[in-house]
Amino acid sequence: MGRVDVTMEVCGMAGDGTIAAGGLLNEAMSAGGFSVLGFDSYPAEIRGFGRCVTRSRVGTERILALVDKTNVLISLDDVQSHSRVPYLAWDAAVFFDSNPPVYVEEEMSLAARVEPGATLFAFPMADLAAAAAGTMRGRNLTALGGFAAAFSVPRDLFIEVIAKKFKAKGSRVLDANIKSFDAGYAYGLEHFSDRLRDTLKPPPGIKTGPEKVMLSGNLAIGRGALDAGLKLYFGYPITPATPIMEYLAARLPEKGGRVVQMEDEISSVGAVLGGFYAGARSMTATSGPGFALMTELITHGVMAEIPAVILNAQRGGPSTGLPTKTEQSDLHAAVFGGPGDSPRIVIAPTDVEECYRHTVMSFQLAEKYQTPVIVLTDFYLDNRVENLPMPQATESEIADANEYPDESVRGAYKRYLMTDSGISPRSIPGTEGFTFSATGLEHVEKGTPNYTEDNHMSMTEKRHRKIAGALEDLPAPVEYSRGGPLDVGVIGWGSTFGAILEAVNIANERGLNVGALKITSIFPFHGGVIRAFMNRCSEVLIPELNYEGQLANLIDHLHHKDVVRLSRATGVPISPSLILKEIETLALAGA
Amino acid sequence: MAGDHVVIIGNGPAANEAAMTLRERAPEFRVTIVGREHVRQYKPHLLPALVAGKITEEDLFVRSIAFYQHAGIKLRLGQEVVDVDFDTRRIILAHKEVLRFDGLIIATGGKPRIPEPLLVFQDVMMTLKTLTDARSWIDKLARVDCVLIVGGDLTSVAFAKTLVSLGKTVKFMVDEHGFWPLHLGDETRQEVARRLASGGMELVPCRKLRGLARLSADEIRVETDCGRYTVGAVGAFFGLVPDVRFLVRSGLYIEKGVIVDENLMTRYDGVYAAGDCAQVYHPTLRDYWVSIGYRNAENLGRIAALNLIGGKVRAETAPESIFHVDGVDIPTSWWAEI
Amino acid sequence: MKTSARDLARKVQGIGEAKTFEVRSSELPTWCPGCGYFGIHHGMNDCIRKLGIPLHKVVTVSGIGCAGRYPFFTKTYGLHTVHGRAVPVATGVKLANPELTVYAVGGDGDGLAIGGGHLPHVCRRDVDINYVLFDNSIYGLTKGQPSPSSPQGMKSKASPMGTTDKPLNPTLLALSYGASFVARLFAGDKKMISDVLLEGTKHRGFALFHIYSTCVTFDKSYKTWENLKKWIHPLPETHDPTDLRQAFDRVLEDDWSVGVIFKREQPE
Amino acid sequence: MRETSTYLYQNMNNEREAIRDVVYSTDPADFSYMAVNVPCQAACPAWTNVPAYIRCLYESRFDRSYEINRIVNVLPGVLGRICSRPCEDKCRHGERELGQPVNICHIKRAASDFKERGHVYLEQLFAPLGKSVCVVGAGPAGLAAAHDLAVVGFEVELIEALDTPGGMLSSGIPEFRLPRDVLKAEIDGILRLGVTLRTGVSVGTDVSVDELLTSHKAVLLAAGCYTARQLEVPGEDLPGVLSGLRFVMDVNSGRAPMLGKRVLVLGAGFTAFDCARLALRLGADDVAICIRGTEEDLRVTQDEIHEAKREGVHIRALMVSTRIVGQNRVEGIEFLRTRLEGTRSDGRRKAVPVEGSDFCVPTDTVIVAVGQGPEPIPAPGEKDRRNVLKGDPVTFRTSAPNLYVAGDFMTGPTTVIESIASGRRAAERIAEDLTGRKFREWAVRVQDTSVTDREREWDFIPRHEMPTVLPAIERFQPPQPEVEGGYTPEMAHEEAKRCYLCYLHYEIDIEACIYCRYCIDVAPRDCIKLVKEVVLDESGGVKRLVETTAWEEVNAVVIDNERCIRCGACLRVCPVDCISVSKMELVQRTLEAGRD
Repeated sequence: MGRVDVTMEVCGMAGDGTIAAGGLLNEAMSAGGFSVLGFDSYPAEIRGFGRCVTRSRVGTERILALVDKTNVLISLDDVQSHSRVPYLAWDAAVFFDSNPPVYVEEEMSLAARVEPGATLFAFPMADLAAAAAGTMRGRNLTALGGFAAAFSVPRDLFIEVIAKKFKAKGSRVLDANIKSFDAGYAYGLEHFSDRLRDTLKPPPGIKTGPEKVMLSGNLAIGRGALDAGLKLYFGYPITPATPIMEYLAARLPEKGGRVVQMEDEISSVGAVLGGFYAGARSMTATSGPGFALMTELITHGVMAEIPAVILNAQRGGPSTGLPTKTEQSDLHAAVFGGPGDSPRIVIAPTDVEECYRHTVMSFQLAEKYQTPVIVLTDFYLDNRVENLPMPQATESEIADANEYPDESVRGAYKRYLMTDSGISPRSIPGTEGFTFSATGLEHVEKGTPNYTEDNHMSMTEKRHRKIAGALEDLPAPVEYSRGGPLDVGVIGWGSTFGAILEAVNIANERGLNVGALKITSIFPFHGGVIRAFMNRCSEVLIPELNYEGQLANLIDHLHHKDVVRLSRATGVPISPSLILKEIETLALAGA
Repeated sequence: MAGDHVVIIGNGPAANEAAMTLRERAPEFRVTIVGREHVRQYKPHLLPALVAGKITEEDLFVRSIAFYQHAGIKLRLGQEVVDVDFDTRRIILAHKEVLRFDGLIIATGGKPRIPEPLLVFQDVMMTLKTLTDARSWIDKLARVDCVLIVGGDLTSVAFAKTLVSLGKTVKFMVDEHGFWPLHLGDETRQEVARRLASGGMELVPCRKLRGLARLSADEIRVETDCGRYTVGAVGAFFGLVPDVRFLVRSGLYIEKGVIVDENLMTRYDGVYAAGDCAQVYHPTLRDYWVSIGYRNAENLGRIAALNLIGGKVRAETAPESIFHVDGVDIPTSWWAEI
Repeated sequence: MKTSARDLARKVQGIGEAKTFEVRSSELPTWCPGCGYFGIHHGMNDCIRKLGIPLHKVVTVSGIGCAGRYPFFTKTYGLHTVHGRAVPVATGVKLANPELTVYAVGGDGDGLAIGGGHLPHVCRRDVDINYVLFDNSIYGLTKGQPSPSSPQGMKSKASPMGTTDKPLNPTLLALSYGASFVARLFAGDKKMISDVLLEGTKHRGFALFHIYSTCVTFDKSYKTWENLKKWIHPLPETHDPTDLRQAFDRVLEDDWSVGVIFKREQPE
Repeated sequence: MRETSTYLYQNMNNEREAIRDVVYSTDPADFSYMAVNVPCQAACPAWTNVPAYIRCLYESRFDRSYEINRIVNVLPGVLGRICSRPCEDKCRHGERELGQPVNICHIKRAASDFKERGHVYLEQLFAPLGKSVCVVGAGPAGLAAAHDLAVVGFEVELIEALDTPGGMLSSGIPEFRLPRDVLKAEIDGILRLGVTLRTGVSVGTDVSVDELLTSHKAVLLAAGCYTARQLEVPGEDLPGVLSGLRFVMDVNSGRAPMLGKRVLVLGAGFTAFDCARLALRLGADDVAICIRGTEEDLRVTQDEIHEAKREGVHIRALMVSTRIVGQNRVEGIEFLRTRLEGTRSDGRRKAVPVEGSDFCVPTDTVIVAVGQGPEPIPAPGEKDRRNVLKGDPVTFRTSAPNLYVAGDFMTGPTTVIESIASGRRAAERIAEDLTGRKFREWAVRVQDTSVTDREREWDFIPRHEMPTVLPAIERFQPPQPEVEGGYTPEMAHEEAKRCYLCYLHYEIDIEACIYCRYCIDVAPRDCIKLVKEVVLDESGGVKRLVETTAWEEVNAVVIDNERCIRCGACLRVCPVDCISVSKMELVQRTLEAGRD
């Protein structure tokens, strides 16, 4: 029994416990030894309104991206699940409540919409929960119980996960939840024996057991900051970045750090600059609207050459936009935002592992190049969960990278000393003989204000030279192809790259000659490497989740002809099948 | 028939034949089949062969799912009708859905009959009517060697032979309700008994089943009016009774099955019943009878569909299908309560 | 049976005929079932109806957060602006057309955290807008972080060891900023909201309505319905809202009294 | 008219507790509310306060539960066994998606079984009136009337033609369904009020109605129905053809006739089933009940059909007898097949013979149980064409002064509970006619409470089936035990939990409601509605709630009492406590202070 590759979905209305159920499902599958990729999409509203969908793809091999087809749909609210039916695989399994509060007409019935190939598992979830635990609140767990029985998933996989999640809530809640789950499981064992499914049976030899850990993008970022010796976190609640603050609030104090919920984003990034200026690794995380408020202080960091780490979890924009939907539309703002020639470092991870790596790396980059470092993630990355071995950071990756002034200049210290690399040794307040004033005004080497033409020109060159020099420490683009000339070269960044790689792999399996190039250093970027790759491709395709094609705008001049843009502003991740279709049309047109 | 939505309750031969006929003759109608089982139509009389391992489950099925989709027939599997309101012409499904219909064909077929006195032993006995039953037999036969067959109806003889071919010891008890619904004269009963014995089965002489007690998962103690046995499994084969419990008190005339006139129409116009669940008055028998058998069901399904779209076809009631037990002809197609 | 079937039918018909809910839009409020904001929603609608001015002469400016959704649920003009900026934006609207009756609406996060800087200036300017501050002491839309009016020690996912900052008291702030009309109300008492809001709207100059409410989904310990109903009590009859010093004394020693706290005398 | 007063109430630990501001209402709107919202009580001919007695049993107050029954039904132990249970067909818990009805009757029996050994009957006796009334017939109707007349102060003389009182209860119903000791105890509960019982006296022969009219202020004829209706088919007088009621009475009095191996019973009521089940007990081998319609047309409870089949009785449908054949004794019955065709005026389905469908069924014995009719008693007053006294259904008067009729004697065969109700109402009219005073009055008692009394998970407790003697064969060995074993106290307690307590009334105060829909969010079904308008019926009760999905049209959030299963979830979550619960019971109020 070879590959396991199953996509499961829980769909309900906000407040039905959809996200919680999806989370438990992912944890249980991970504990069962599968590779897991999960992603929740939910409405801005909190309860009693709007559709929540948690999608999880589970398999024996590493999961790169979510696919269109759904093999299992667990509906906690049939009206909300209507829109999910078109995505069902022909032989999908559909779980829904057989005793909803009201009778439903044919047009509004889920069972009427499902194609005959699918198998229905209708059972009284709310009644079973109410009978077992006195309230129907636990019906989402009853639904999981029914699913576990139908797919012969060992009961204690779920019980352990439920215990872990609800332990903190006290035994009454934990006990009610286990009873609710068991009510569904028992019902399933008794009533679903005539239509059991074996698509989730782990093939022999698969390593079961939890040496893998479930991490979301946000948790990986928080963990990276912790491992990198973060001292101060200043933040303000904003979807989807808030979970980072909440993760650190529980763990930073134990390591001698502090988390402060500031009054807004301006005060947050101000405090980060103050923190780094005074020698403490500081960080803030926000999303589009908050990032816009931070722009002025970011350019102040560029001018005053003060390190800072700012994570921007992009969401549907502009303005308040789509707070709970995903988008990659802040690239322009991150690279070019703010007044004046203000170069800064912008990096963008493409999966949960890189969320950790880039967060760790951002502190050294900020210290070494004395500049704000912006890490660009997005909702589909922050809320995505993957199971992977817990990432670690080596000593050298977290060592202090600041260049301190030499003893020889004590008493005659020039903060903004002109150097070839553009990096001027920086002293930390409290060190005798090295006092200086940082300033947002243009300044001479000593730091005192000066607006003469030559000085502004040479200081601007210094600042640009410094950032350009960072290229050697920034992660180079990574190519995935058989090498040599390619029919189509697909370039991508951020959360969309998983889908690109899945599409390229399938295209190659279908006999096309296609390659993918992953770009993680957005600014400064490795122009030479990208140009070389482009020249080997007869067509270059850049899929990204923004309307203007913001990465394309940055690098299309490197290609001798126009790049093909697949620019989507839908709020939902680009699916591998859409990219594949584009690749095939380009490849065939080219041939 | 006003409106265009025809709903067919049931997914057997009668139901599907009716659906195909409607598709050919009345393309403008919307046809929906609502079947309780989770699988598409299959031939129940091949189940013994499945249990014997001679065929696979795929061989049972009659049509592919895609066939229905191309034919534009909405097939709804795994959904059970729990009530029908004939005044407002609405069907209530088990998962609390209301389905409106303009035309209705009831073709739910028969379900295994357990005589009332034996109902208390129901969960100890196994029947063989659906694919699920067959799967549980296959599972059970992997663990037991000796099977008691009680009753004796159409399938029991074929099934008993299958068991013998699988090397199982088979005890056959022609219960007081034996060969129901037929009333066997004594000499025909002897003749049949003799034939069964020669087929490798041990004929148990008793007539009344007193008690069934489950000793363990695969061991049952049987008490009859003439002795006590221990067997691995007990098969109940008392014939089929129309599967129309959900229609009782719905306004339809129901005795054993749904009572229809010679055009298979019930008391409500636009509402027909066909196959093993329908009961029609038989002038020569002077009683209401239920036709048994796959081809009869198909035939009646077609007739019901034709009449629904305005036809006036009489369901002829010549009892031509005969049931052969090793050369003994037993007219099966009429119904005589003993 | 407190109300007989006849009374029930009569009351329901009365509500329909009196167009009690004429101000309400056709959008079903997206607040969680049981949210205190429904009470405020009713009180405000009732007040606007009693004002008797055409709905197109009323503008509701709102910030970001659960309270920010308010404009979608009334038939007046609405402006759902960015986080914390409802008051300055409302100032622009009012100065552009003084005939408009302008309400600024926002939560405790929107008004006291990111928007905290604007309160002193709208008080100083005494802009004739009515600022309704929905105070449930939590960030609801981002799922349960403490807000500037959360009590010290409040535990949440963002403050597992309990908040360390001292809470702000918007009523006291408004008094100290010299607001010319300050009232404190309770979301569960829609009648008092309607009456006091009406009085405040008629008051020429800036009016602050600090309304205690509850978040049924994320606040299970502090401002729950049970607690609010226990703690909140009307201002004593003896309270003279025109006496600023008495207003200060009242607010300094008693957090939970509701009614018109202070109202500067105005020439008729 | 609504009037507030205090009500003395026996609380949990049996002390007297006074509860103020209890409202008694005789407003038609409240009566129409009760008819719709407590369907079990409305369906019971005697208007038994079902939720109240089930709640008392839940609290293990068996005596109180028994007494609540006894207020309106003087034979609770008897009815707990043989009632036709019209209440259970209407039980809200039996609605399609809610599961099975509550076993109301079995709980009534449990109350009777588990009341204290020396249980003292509670009676609110009135001062003696110094007038005497004669009741003819000690069946259910006569017994009920005699009890009520005695309670309000009349001297009552009860005359019974047979040698033991009970009418059909003692002569017509077999012991395996109704043990005689239970019947005797409850009849004694009536006689102890000073009712003088004279048995073996047949009115019309041993004493005349006119004599009784002179010696008593009024005479009530409640002699029931003992003349068996004939099949009116040729051969009915052949030996081996027995009359159903006569057969059962003979068996009950120890003079069981000999039966053949094969028995055919004609009839669709309880008597037919009693005959069939008795035939099996007397050794018959093959017993079948033949009916014109189908099983749906049988006028017995589902339990009765199930038990009869379990004992081996066959039911053969759609056949009507035309002739009984046989040389010198019955050898078979000729039948015609029937076809169902519409419904008769009385709502029963019509079965018409099919031409040329005659067939013969051989048999050894035929028992005809196609119903009984009242035996004409020579008495003054207008008679109907069957020479039976005509009685006014409301006043129970005949055309002769001071002569009244009640029960099956007046209406023809009905159920036992209907007879008891008829006897009670007759006694009430007689008392009013003779004294010009009303002693009791039906009213709706409304009492505010804050208690929801129920847990949501109780709604999923499966229905407890009555334990019966199994296997069925053991029922035939003498001494034929009572088939139904009765609930254990624990089973009764669990079954009582299943009752929704529909006398609880939930409502939302519109003025305080903030339309936050929290109640709708937790509601288990569509019982709380967004309403545009409330339509009233003529009595002033709620007829229909006009719902709306357009938010701006919503005028009020209203609890639809008809859909409400009284689970209390809304009350527990309402943020502004605007949901109130009150107990609304249909009770009989005594209008004058009675003696304890």
